[in-house]
Amino acid sequence: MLSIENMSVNYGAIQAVRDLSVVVYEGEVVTLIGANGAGKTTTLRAVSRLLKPVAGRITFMGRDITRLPADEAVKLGIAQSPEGRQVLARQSVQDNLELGGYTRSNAEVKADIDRMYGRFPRLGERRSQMAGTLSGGEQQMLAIGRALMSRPKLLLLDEPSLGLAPIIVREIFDIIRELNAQGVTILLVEQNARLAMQSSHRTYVLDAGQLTLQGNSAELVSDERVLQAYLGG
Amino acid sequence: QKIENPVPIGVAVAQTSNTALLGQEQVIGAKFAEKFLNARGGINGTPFKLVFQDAAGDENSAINAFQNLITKENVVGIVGPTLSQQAFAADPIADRAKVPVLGPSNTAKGVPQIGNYIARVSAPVAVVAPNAIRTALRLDPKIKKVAVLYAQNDAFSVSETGTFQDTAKAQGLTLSTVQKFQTTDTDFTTQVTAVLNADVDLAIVSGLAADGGNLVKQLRQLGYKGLIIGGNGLNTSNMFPVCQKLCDGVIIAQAYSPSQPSAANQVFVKEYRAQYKKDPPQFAAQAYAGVQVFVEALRAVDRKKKLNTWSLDDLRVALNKQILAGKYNTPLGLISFDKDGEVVQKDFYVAQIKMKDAKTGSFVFLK
Amino acid sequence: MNDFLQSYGFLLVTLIQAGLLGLSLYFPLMAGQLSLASPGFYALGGYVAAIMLTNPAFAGLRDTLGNGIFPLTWLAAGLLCALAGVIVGVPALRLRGIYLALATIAFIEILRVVALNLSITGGAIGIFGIPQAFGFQDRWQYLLIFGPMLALVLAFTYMLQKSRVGRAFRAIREDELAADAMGVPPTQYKVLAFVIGAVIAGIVGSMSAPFLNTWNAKQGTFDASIAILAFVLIGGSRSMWGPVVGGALLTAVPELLRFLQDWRLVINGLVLVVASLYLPQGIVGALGKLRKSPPPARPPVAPAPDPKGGTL
Amino acid sequence: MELSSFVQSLMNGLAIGSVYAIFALGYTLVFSILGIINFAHGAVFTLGAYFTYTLVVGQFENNGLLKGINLFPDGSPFSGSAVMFGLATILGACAAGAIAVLIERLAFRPMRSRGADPLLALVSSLGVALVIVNLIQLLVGAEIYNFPSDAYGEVKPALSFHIGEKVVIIRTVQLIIFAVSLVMLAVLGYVIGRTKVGKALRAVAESPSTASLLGISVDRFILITFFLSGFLGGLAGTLVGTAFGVAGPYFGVVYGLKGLAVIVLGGLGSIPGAVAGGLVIGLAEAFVPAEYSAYKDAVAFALLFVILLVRPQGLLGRNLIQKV
Amino acid sequence: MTATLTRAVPKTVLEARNMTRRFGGLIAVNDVSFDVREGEIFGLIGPNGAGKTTLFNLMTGLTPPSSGTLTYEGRPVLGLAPHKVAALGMSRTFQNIRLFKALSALENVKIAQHTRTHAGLWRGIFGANRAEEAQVERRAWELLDLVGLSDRAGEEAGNFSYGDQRRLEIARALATEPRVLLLDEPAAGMNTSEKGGLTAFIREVRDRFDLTVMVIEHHVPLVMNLCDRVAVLNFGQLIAMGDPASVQRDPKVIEAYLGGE
Ligand SMILES: Nc1ncnc2c1ncn2[C@@H]1O[C@H](COP(=O)(O)OP(=O)(O)OP(=O)(O)O)[C@@H](O)[C@H]1O
Ligand SMILES: Nc1ncnc2c1ncn2[C@@H]1O[C@H](COP(=O)(O)OP(=O)(O)OP(=O)(O)O)[C@@H](O)[C@H]1O
Ligand SMILES: [Mg+2]
Ligand SMILES: [Mg+2]
Repeated sequence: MLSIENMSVNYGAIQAVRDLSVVVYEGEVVTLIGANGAGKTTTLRAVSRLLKPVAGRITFMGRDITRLPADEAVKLGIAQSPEGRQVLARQSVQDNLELGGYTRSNAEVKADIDRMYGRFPRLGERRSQMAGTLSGGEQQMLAIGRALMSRPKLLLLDEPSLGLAPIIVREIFDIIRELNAQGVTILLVEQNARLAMQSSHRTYVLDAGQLTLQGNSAELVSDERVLQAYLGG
Repeated sequence: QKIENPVPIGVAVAQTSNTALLGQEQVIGAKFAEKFLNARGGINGTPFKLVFQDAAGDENSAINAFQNLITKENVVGIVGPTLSQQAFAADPIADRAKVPVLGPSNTAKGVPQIGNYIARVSAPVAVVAPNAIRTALRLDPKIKKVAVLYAQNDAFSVSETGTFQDTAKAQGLTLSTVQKFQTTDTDFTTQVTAVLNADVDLAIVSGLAADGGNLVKQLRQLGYKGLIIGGNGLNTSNMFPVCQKLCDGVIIAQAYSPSQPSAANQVFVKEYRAQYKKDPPQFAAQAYAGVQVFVEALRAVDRKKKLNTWSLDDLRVALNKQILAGKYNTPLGLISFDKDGEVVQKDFYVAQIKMKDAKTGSFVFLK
Repeated sequence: MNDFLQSYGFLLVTLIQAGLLGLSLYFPLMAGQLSLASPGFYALGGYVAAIMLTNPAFAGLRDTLGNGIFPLTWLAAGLLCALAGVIVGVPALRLRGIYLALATIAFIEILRVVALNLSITGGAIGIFGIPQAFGFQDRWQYLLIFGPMLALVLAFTYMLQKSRVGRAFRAIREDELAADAMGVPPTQYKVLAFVIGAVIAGIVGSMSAPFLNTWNAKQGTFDASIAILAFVLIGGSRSMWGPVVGGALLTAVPELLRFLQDWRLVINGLVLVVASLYLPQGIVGALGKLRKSPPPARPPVAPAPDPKGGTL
Repeated sequence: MELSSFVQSLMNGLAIGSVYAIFALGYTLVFSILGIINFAHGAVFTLGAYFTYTLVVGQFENNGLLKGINLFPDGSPFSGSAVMFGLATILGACAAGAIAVLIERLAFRPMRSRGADPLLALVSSLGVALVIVNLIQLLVGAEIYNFPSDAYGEVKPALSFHIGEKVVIIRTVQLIIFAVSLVMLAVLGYVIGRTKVGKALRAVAESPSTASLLGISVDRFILITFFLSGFLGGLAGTLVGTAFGVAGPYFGVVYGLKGLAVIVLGGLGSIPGAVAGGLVIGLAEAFVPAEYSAYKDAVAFALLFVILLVRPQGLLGRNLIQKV
Repeated sequence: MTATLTRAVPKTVLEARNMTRRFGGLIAVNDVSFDVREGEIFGLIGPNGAGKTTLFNLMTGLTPPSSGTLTYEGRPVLGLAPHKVAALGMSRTFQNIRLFKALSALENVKIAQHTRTHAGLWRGIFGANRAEEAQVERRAWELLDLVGLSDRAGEEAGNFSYGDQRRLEIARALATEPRVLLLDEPAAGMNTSEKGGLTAFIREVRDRFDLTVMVIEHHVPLVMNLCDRVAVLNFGQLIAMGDPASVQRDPKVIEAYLGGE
């Protein structure tokens, strides 16, 4: 469904991702792990078209999207829950969610929002509060909820569990499994590598902008190198 | 340093900025003089050329323009700048360099006193304004109550209104209301209402073309029936498009009138009309006069000793002396200068506006 | 040389003057405050000098002091602007961004209208016939006071930026709240930066009044505010050289373009547009990019790195 | 204060205030989407008036490169009837809108893509203003141009009535200005306050990158906003121009500055704020007693200063409590 | 745990009494009282939106309280401006990282030494502050060493990856020379191995600088490992407090926060 071929991304003179190739098949959950600064976020931002790669090619459902503007990518069915949440601080929770469904019709969106409040009752209680005044975790829920609002075919999640209470983390991973069961393809970046690998089909390991390992999640979980570096021995 | 041929005379007036409304008329007048006087033999056979430097509306630009004219363009003298405030800043530089300056439109007190090399062809307000009130009283002896309105951010209007108010009081009139406005104002309903409610027979307006014109228009539109006197700032056909038909009947105090009967003026007016299809405005006439004074003084100097034998520095000094000594028959009428460089102008004029249609009108000489 | 000074002396002084005004706006900006008040203080300083140098009330003082009156006008302008800076700054600096900018513009406009209406300021005509500083014969001689003033202000700025106070300014510019939480009192430093800018602008004004020979209400206007802001931004707002370079350049451009005659100001406008498009970090910022600054060096007596360090 | 002068001041204040409002709306729209002040807005205001003038009269006077030109030798088709004049006004405003779009393309967009200091937009738009103003002067001179007195057809120039002894007079243009402003405000208020478009606009304003992540086409929104802003500016220019004449290339400068005061007073980026700000300043100016009219210009700014001290976010601006 | 046990009866550094903060109708922090003892590592957990960050904001002066008191070594803290609190000796990191993004890492750490240095305007201008500056510089490098960022000292803080920014925040907080350090989710964005390292690091810092530490954290194993005592907030109220093991078993905590199995 998504294929990244030999992609490099730079920030000015700094090369954050080098010659990276990643494939995500339809219906898959794929995890990207790596140390701080490995280039995971950079990769996701390139796929959602917020960053321009300097080399390589990104194709989505057979279509070359390397030069597509970000808003077009959303219309093709790519949604991202970004690092740092990026909620629209000066808009209410409700408005943030409605904007998440910007590409869809109003009626559908209304129904989905109610469902979202069912999932995250916390957001329902806060629906008219400005998103900028939410607690960190509440914002994280909102960011994820907002990404879901566009009913994406490919969902990009950047550290979705960040700042969430254990009970909510569990909820998030339930959602991931559920969505996947409904056929949504997911590319997941997660520091909680064990949990992520348990809920994904395949895993790529990044280090300093380059691919070091890849394989079935189930196998990599017990890989010596992964255990050592990411799972705390 | 030798004198260039054609002889360069500097013109530093506002070609840009919001002072350009005045400056562009001065440019026209000066260019007119250049063409006209050169066609009549220039300086005893030697042509002269005008060198323009934009003095914009601020002091720095005026100084830079002067500086350029004096040191780079080697002009024999300068006509400029447009505003009195600029004159206070720039004239001392010319004075120090011993370059004669003729102010074409600097009317504030103290300008000719800046130095020996500074003179002006623009009469100060105090001598122009009183005539208008006297004429109004002649037209309508029953006038008792007067409203005075002036643009308080315009140096010229502020000093003019002082003269108007003093004259009115001296003539035994009552100042029923004094209203201030800004040259940038467009809506004068407040002032007009005050005038209407004061029930006056005469309204005296000191302002510039746009604001003055609007004020006249709104006075009339809102039902003011009495006489209106416009100060010297309104002595321009630029006002016609603003108040259009409603300009009709406004009495204007003039330092220059197209109807001035001298031959010098009538030729000027005729040629100006031929080219622009309207009467020359005061600013054009004054700039013309400035250039003319330079040219005539140069002729006199040349007669004493051929221009191409002078050094520039000496010529400037001699020219200045000659300017102050001479008498000039300009479109403004006969003018000369006192020892400070203040203009001594024989005639001042009062005119009444007559509108032919919405766009064209004329200043009809009242004497 | 003398010819050159005769022709370009005035312009040179105005370039320095522009640079100094740029610096006066740069100070509040250093602490993250978009203040456009500089022309107001410049005008105020100019009026102080113009009044002290022409008003009959000061005749006695002028006679006693001789040329000493000029430094006194600088001092008086500096002090008065400092005071005005505190009075305006303390309430205004609670505002942020464009709100602050507009509040300072309000200050300028109020000042302008008041100057236009007072008799001591000469109303609409202003004050004229201001005596030349130290009996200078030519305008280029003002290089002798504006030059040292620029050097002084630059030295001051340089030292300040390196110091603890300079760091506090930068912290507030980056994130006022975080600075506060890290122990930097924002209000105090914002007012300090604002007042420093006010004093510089005021002194420049007091030096400029004799230089221009006349002073009036057109000297400190909204247009000037934006022009000065342009000096800083086109020059580069993150280095003290930016305002100086920007001020000098943007003041020189319309003069250099005089040969274009009527097109001069059109092209001047285009220069501003193109410069903002192609020099997003300003001229000095662009130059700085060319010359990569070396990574900061450790102080010479480096303590032995903690063996347990870097294990995180 | 007497009732008659109160009513008179009220009328004047509402009329001038609504011009301020409609002009300031153009500022506020651009601010609300890009977070920048477009200093060229005053110049666009001027342009709008010149465009309409060109359509209605088609002749220029003695100065500038276009002097002596006559577009309509047989008389302009836009002159002489109120309907045709209205059409000219709309066309003029559209042309101003197109110029605003051009300004965005040439002077703002390249800057955005280079990640420049947003303050630089002030400088760039100042440059644009300089270019426009001086081009106008170059082309048609600095003189005052005026619409023919029959621009509105046979509509009477003023209505007057008495309260007691005293007259109260309302100029027809004042009424027209007021009415047009109300209509524009209602339309904009609805679109931005009540529709999805408004929400998207606010999202773009807050974070263009986040907005694009939600599928909002940032560029298109910016384009529309600039067109609207130019349209409103140009419309205000024509309205003021018909009422008071087109007073040269610097015509819009005063409005440029007043407009800034208006939007900041009302609260940056707030549509009702621009309206409230315009009316407050218009009324405050109208109620300055005649003997203090010298201080009229200071009144707007003094008011601004004081109100900001009490409400740092402006009258109707929203105060964002920062969460840390 | 080991470190504190060896100390003699630890004195109380912080005393919070009935601290309350309302936002409109919402009570974000509701009548919270607790003591923190010198040298301990005190954990604060609770569901999202329970009021943990708000409590930190109250303690550091960033949010004014609705009511209640807090004393630090007997001196009242609430109502002081943030920089005054920092000067007293309490410093924090931010949940939503708030570094001086456009400044270098080194500058970030130097700035935070503000309250511990004194050179005013004139001493700075005349260069009479050399000794102090040298000291500031030295300490800044030491702190960067401590968090392992000294080889990137000159880089802009905003360009660091998320995890590295968190480290720099800790260094910056330490630069104010606090006696009490408040960490808001220091492990967010770190992977499991790094979280392990963090436990050791916080302890080490505590010992080396003689600190009292309060930590907000959602990563339960880390909290349980690191903290001497843990308090649990839910809907603004303190629902449990005690040693980690007992808190972890508390059914109220399980229901509200940990989630039942
Ligand atoms: N805006 C930027 N400018 C310059 N360099 C950047 C920028 N953003 C990221 N980098 C650098 O690019 C590299 C990759 O960063 P990225 O954010 O992709 O890492 P990551 O794998 O997501 O790390 P983390 O787990 O900490 O979020 C890092 O070295 C980082 O310092
Ligand atoms: N300025 C504010 N206005 C309104 N509500 C606020 C404001 N600040 C915080 N809140 C609310 O107060 C509650 C407590 O927020 P706080 O940030 O303290 O939670 P938290 O315990 O730190 O949560 P998390 O673990 O998600 O960071 C939240 O529900 C939040 O929405
Ligand atoms: Mg003289
Ligand atoms: Mg929190």
